[in-house]
Amino acid sequence: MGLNFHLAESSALILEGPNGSGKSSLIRILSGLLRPRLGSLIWQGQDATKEPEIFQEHIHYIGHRNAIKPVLTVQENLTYWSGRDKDDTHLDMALDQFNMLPLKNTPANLLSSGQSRRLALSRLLASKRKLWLLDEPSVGLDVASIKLLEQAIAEHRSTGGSVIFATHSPIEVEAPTKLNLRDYSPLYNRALINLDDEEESWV
Amino acid sequence: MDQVINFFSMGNYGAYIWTAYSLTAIVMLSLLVTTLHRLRKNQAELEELQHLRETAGQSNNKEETARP
Amino acid sequence: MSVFHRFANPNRFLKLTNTVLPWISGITVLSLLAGLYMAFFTSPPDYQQGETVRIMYIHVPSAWMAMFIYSSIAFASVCSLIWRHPLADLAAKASAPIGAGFTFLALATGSLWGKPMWGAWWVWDARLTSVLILFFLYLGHMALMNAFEEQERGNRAAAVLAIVGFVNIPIIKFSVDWWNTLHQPASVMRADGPSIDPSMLWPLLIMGLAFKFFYLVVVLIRIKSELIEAKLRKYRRAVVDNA
Amino acid sequence: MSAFLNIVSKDLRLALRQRSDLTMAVLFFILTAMLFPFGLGPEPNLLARIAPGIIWVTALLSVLLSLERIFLADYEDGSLEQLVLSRASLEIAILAKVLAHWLTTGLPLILAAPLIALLFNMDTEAMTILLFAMLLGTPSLSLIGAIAATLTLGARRGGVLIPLLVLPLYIPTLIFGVGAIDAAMNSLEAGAVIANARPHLLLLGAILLVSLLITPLAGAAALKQALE
Repeated sequence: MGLNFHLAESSALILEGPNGSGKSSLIRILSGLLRPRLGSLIWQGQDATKEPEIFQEHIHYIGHRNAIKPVLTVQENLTYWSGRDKDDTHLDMALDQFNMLPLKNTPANLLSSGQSRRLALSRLLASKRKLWLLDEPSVGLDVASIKLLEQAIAEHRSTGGSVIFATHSPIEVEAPTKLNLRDYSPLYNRALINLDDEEESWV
Repeated sequence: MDQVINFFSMGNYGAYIWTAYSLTAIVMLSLLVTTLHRLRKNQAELEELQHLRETAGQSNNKEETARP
Repeated sequence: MSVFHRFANPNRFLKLTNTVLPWISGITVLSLLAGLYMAFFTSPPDYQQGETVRIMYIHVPSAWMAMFIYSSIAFASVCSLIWRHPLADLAAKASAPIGAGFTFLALATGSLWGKPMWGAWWVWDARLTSVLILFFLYLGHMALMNAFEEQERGNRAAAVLAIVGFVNIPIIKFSVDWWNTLHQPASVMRADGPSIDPSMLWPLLIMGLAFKFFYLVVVLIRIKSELIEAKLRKYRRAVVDNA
Repeated sequence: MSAFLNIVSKDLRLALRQRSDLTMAVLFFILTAMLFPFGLGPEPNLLARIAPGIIWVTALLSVLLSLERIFLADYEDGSLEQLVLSRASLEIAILAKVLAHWLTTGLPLILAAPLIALLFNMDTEAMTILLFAMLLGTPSLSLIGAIAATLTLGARRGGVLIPLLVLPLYIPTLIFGVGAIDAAMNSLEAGAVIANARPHLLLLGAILLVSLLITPLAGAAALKQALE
């Protein structure tokens, strides 16, 4: 009901909205982790609502948690999720983009929260997927690191990739589409509550 | 009288048989009673809430009154 | 899927429940009275087991119900996981305590029957052990269902557990055939027809019917209660959201 | 296949780096088993008689202790989300994690079992059967336990729930595991040892096959719903 959008190649979609308006849920639905109660996901003309596997190999999702193992080194953490060989030069390039190369052999439990976030983000570059789904990517990042992220997004789009992200702090990208979820959430839009009431729902 | 005593002694197995039957009665009755009790409680609560909602709708002041 | 949902919408379900409840309650009471009368007055004592055979009229139906309700939960769980129909979750949730109750009764009455017959309250044979496992499966199912902040997650997890635990049902059913045990083999539900005298078979069947209708009555009331609770939760949430 | 090995090697590496995880189960196993001679008295015949039961029960409890760690850390740090989204099929991933768990828990228990068998005066023939039975039985313990571990992710008091869910399902493994050794110990002729233990071992194998079939399916369903 209401919310409907599509994303072309090389574009960027920014999800905005107050706390609890459903940004994280929408990103999780788009990644296929969460099954939508209503509505559908179309990936390149194919209905993928029931089989998110169709597109999951083309996306990279980064949620609130970084999926970093504290006892492994930075490089080992990155290697594992990239599916590449540990000597692959792509890995070093990915680390370099986020200024993590000097920390390559540091155990991840010594990283600060900003460094951990950068390590999680460098996975984006190591695994080369078409669509990035980022949930609050800039949490814990300093101004310089946000710049690095913006650069990475720009480069990704220049090679035909797309990105969808939810954020509260400004991240500068060229010609973004913006979507404010405040208007679509029953929490903030009184009209939707009444609609929901009239429908006969089980739970 | 003897017949009654005979019946309850169940060939000297009365203790086992009557315990089994009363245990069954207790379990089944308590299932039924707790179920009915919960239904009554929920029904009462629902009526109360619905009543509150109606009055709240009339005074156009949902936030203040609808809080249980 | 949406057609299915609309067909079984909660109001229609409640209406249907309210019309059938008086009838099935009546059947329960009547069959229970008839069954008890026959169990105590018209059925003869067993030539081997004497009067203790009267425990059979509650023990065997309880055991039937223990397995029947578990199978129903497993079936509802499959529906819940595949079609995500909320009624299936509610039915599973409402059934579990009743099933646990009957499993307990099967064990307890069996124990009370076993003491005079075998001379022991409990023997560790295959049938008894597998029913004991069933009892713990019920408890685990109930605990898992209530272990999550979100009811829906509890429902899903419990559904998976119920399906996994279903492997136990055929083990219970056939344990008396597969292993030599003290427990006597099935005498009613067998391929070549019941091996038990009609004067005992009838009260047994009628008690079985009474127990089944009792389950139906209680489960319908519980589902009704759950539906109201869901509605209450929704209202409360609306209040929080509005604030 | 590469995804499978990748997961196994990562979990093994994690376990080796956190050595306490690795040694805890074995230490618990040995220490608990050693309590029984103190509780029951040091009479050699009695100990030999009850050794199979004690070894199996303590092994089962040791496995139980380690079940939570199969998925909980991955669930909490977000690795599980990445695993679901990664190219590998979830069923394969679960089998890989179970294999890693068995290699770090079940296998050390099997290696430690002869030590306890010696302390309890078991003869060599019974000991051989014990090892065979454990080789067939402990993988089932890891597999069945993994289902409970996935089901309780994110639950309140998940650690308490796991034993409640898992112990009833462990009972058949325990029965046939002990049965195999008992049958071996009770056989009068030397040649009959294997023949007597065979049906029990076959049933242990059947349990292993069934759990190999069920765990990936149930685990994948449970993991998906845990992340919703």
